[in-house]
Amino acid sequence: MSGLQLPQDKLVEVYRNMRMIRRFEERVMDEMATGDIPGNTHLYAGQEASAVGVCLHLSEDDYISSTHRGHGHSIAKGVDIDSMMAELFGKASGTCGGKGGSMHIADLRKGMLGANGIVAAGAPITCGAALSAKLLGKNHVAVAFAGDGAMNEGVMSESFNLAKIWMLPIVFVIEDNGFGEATANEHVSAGSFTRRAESYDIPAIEVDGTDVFRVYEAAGEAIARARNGGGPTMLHVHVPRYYGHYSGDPDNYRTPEEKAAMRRERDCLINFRKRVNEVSLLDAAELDAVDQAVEAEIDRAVAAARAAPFPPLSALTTDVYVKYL
Amino acid sequence: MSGLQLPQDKLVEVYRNMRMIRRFEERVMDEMATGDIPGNTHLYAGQEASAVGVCLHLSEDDYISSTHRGHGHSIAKGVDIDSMMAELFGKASGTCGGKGGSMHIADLRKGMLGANGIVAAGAPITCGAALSAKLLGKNHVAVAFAGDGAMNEGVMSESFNLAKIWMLPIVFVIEDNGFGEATANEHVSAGSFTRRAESYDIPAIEVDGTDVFRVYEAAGEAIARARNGGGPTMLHVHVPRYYGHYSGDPDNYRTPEEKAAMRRERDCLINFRKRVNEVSLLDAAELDAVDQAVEAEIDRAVAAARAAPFPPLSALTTDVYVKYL
Amino acid sequence: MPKKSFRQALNEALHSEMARDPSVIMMGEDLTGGAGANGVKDAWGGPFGVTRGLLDAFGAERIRDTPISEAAFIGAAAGAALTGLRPIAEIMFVDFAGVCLDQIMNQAAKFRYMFGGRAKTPLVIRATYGAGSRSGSQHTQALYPIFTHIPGLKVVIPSNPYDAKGLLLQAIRDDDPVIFLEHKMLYDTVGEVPDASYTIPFGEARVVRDGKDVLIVAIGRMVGVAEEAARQLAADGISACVVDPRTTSPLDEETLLDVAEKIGRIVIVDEANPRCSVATDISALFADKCFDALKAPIKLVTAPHTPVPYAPNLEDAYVPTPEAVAKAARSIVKR
Amino acid sequence: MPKKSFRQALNEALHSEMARDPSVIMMGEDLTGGAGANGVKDAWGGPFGVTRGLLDAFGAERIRDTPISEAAFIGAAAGAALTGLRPIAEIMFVDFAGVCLDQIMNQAAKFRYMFGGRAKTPLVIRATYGAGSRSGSQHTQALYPIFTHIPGLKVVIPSNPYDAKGLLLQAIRDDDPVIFLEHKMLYDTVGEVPDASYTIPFGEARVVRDGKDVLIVAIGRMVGVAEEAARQLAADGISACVVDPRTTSPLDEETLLDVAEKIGRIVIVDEANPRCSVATDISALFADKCFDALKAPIKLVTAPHTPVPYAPNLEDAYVPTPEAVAKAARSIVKR
Ligand SMILES: Cc1ncc(C[n+]2csc(CCOP(=O)(O)OP(=O)(O)O)c2C)c(N)n1
Ligand SMILES: Cc1ncc(C[n+]2csc(CCOP(=O)(O)OP(=O)(O)O)c2C)c(N)n1
Ligand SMILES: [Mg+2]
Ligand SMILES: [Mg+2]
Repeated sequence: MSGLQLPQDKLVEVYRNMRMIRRFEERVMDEMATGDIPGNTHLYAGQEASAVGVCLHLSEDDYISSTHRGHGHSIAKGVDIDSMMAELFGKASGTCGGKGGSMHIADLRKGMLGANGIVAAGAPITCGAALSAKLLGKNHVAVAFAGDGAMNEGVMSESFNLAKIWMLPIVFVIEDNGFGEATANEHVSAGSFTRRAESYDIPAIEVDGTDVFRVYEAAGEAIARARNGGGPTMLHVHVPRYYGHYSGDPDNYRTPEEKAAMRRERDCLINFRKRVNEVSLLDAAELDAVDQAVEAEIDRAVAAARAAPFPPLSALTTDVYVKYL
Repeated sequence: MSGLQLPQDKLVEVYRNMRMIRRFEERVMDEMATGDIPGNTHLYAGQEASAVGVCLHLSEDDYISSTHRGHGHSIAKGVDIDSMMAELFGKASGTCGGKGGSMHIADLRKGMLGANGIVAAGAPITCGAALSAKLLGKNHVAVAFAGDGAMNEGVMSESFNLAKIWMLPIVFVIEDNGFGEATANEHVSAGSFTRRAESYDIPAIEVDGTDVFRVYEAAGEAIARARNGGGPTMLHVHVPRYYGHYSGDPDNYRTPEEKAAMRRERDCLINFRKRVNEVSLLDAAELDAVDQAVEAEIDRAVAAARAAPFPPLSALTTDVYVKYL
Repeated sequence: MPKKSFRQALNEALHSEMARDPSVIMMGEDLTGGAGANGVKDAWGGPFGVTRGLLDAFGAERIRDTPISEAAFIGAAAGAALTGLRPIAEIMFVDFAGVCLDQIMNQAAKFRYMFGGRAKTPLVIRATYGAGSRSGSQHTQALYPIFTHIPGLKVVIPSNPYDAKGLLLQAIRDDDPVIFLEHKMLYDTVGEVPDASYTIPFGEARVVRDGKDVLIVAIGRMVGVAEEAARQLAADGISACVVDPRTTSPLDEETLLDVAEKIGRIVIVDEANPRCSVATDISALFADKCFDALKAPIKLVTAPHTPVPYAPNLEDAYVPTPEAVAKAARSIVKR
Repeated sequence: MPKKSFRQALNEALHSEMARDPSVIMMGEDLTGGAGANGVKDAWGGPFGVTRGLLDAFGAERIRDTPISEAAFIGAAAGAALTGLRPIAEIMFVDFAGVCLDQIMNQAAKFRYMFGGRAKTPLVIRATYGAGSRSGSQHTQALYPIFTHIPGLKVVIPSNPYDAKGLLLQAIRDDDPVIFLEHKMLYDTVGEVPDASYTIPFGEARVVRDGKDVLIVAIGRMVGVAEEAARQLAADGISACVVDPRTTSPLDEETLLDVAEKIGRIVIVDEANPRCSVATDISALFADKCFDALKAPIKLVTAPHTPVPYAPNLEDAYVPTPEAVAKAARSIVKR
């Protein structure tokens, strides 16, 4: 079904989630500047339509896995932003009690199997979740998000093959932002990603990731196939990466002009507003109200995260095992 | 050029090498029964036309890498059978001084980079040899032999990608004998091997590996491309595996009928004799003479291997490093 | 009590646990042998015959023959463990961990910690290890020091059929990732093994043999070597105590220290390479925690710092022998 | 002598050696930064700025930005080393060795032995290691015990800019595979580094500081921690000797034993996890080879048996501190 035929409340949810991810990331970038968020983070800004368009089809019992650039997927899958923000600050109230950090946010109650610091490592793990869904006879599906750079890790190809021969209920969503860190995808990737998947007889769909409705439609087809026992699908989603590879990246290997053009012409939020406005589904006022609500939620999350305590030192040695000795 | 247009001496060499491999393997199987060859070996019998048809295009300065099933590739690349046989017996006169064994026969002077006990591990190593050839400005090429099962190891896909983006002078020869150990290839491999290579924009050719002339022609095209800077090619060569996966394999997962049919209908030596006879290039007498010569060489190799001493115990701790302390 | 082989003991554990718990599944290469072929099914019963009969009993959905893609299926096993199954994955030879270590070390082992304790990963990875089979350098390593080093993993190394069954049952029921290592040269060894199911808790060493003059700590296949050394020592009046830790992570420090305190003379036998090994790990434990009780240098009898050679005479020289252990023991008892 | 950062010292070594020897090439991810993009070239000069300027000086044929395919390019580097080149491959974070360990452990490390001495593999693998950067469990490990365990590898862990340059030059000229580990938190440390090229032989420990009451053996970043501990101990009249092995394989047993013999009281400081670690390895060396000279338990100050946590307070508690080292030293000096 076309995304534009979504009920009003769903449309609002789509917009809200995209805005929430955008503002979450922009705010994280600001907070990084204060030095109060430890380390570095990989920001999802610009890629929102991919996570949101895909996850709109999923319930809490469906699974996703993410990457080092995981905030957007987590939010789209329903992970609570208060605990996410607290995790970034390394606080006890964080999604992982402050022990994981940006690259390891996971929330199994929401079917979020974890961001991952190892490129492509989520793919086989997600095959395993899909296997659980299949064998435990639930009608659930699993979605593995990965980047263009991840397509060159061997385990990605292995996962394609395994998913196909086991006819797993899985969708591989390859978010192609044109870069692996500072290296352009064309410089390191031969051939075509869709043909790579197709060579395993996995149907592949190329999608404009700046249009959430296109993503929603392609993902709908893929996820329906998975739910109906049709096995894996691969989506090759083209998205812009607004910031550098990570929060500290000068991003000087891209020209100011191309970065400006990217934000001008490939913004999923602007596109969304244009589309819903054209067909007058939602008016600007409604959407502005959403923006304000999002702002308030994020302010609250940051304030709470800042106020929260760090984990107790005893946490250093807990959670290594369920039971050791 | 068509293999049938090869000069007489080359034709004889082709036949001799195939027969040498066949008889080497048959003899190894017999010697295993005596218990004097330690461990187990993976025999190449049935697949001879692939190694011989490919290596006929190579000089000693070109590189090949092999697999656990490496005797045939070694012989085709010119590794001396006396030292190979001695290696199998674990003797000091072996190709590796008795320290490597069947799965690690290597002879760098002949451009043989080694059999390999790890499935698919030879592929990236061979990319490296091809890189050496390219950067050291020689006009040499590298050939990576691997099996159908190896196509499901991620490093194979990684190597395809690397070889293509670096335009390496390399040929991947996938010898598809229908099995990975006791498991049928169809059971574990999705899609198509040629399409897998093509998805990296690597030209792929499917070849009947029971016809050495077909292999020779396809390999010629691939190796010429590599020598002329055209980058990698993949050959998907269909071959029969005469014995079980390894010398101790009961091979009862294949029916006696299919094994009999395989030997009857897919024998590269019978095929060769038929072809050269049809076009009366070589007569039976000449070929019989070759058979006898081969027999004598192998007898000598076995006798010498049996007579040779084991390595001195001091060899246990040498050759770990060029220099350690 | 009925006598059974190490292989049979493992096979029994797999059968009984899969019957007891439907969430237990297995995956690995040639787990049955003949998948997709026209001949005999379950033709191999696994590369070493350990999984024989499971296909018949539990079907191909639960006994899964995999492609040669260790990273993918070990990762899949880890993901399945995170989401409600209890997978047993088989790495045919532990040497192949080189192609899938990330999924073991950075994923399965760390999920629970990285996720703040909000996940469990009941995963068993079975693998064969060890020298003696004339297979060359890439099919003969021990590698358990690597797994023992990694927090989040448990490492189990049975030395006899009885322990093999009890430890494997514990491994399958355990809620943490377990590396379960089976020495190829032990599969045919026979011992008393009850038909009924029983578990052996991790972190409980076994005192194999009592003695007062020297303590010999031995791991896996080396336990038998240590016992033989003890017999040789007994012949010249030296009474050796032999202890088998059974699991290197967790390690039963308490039992080891108890015995060491009493005896004060220690030899540690380990088939692994010597550097950063379990042998050095246990030696360091003693040198710190029972230093005052030590009466002599702590001797390590291990493989040399070399790959495993192919030639039979060299491979035999690579593996610690009872003679070498007895010699080391004498050197510290008579001083 | 000119003062330079650890990063700069490494960069100098790479520049001079690539200029000296045309067979030296480099490969890794984002070795330059900006490959194939429209903006600034060599934008990063490597993920940590260590390889800056090499692209300009030596061109893209010798400075090769790779796909995210560690197994392929580490294997390619090994194959290139077998066939006439002297590759320096970079694994951005040593944690990623999990995806390419086979090419390191089963291939590069074993070629020479498996091939009966008829091959050499002059390969350098550079990788960053260590905690302190607030990067979570998968970007902070030490892992050098794993490499030290593997025969055929040399393992180099410089603790200061001077050693970094001399050891890297030695590594590049060495004919065996070398794992060269760079602690992220050391890149900005500054020290005296000659402009000229010089090599530091492997297996030669450095006595960082003389002392008579206690020997502190420390590795990599922990050398600075040991020095600070020594200063604290000096304040209460305890004279600590600090030794830096510099390479863990080969290990300079001779120097370590010499000093240990004289002092008899030992603390070993190691950032790696404690089990089967370099700390236990060195402890076991002392407990065997200089037992009679030991006057006290051998103390190990290491990270706990846990992954590296993200929260700053936890990560700081994870890494051994000067206070912990001094405490361990006092516990064995005053007894
Ligand atoms: C196995 C592994 N290799 C390298 C890295 C370092 N690294 C982190 S993110 C990244 C780039 C990933 O590119 P892509 O998959 O396109 O994801 P993106 O960052 O563009 O979202 C790299 C190389 C890693 N984390 N894991
Ligand atoms: C990484 C790895 N996994 C598994 C094995 C065990 N193994 C040895 S040969 C083999 C089958 C290989 O099949 P294929 O590539 O088709 O080669 P073939 O034996 O048919 O020549 C397997 C699984 C191995 N040696 N290495
Ligand atoms: Mg990308
Ligand atoms: Mg095959």
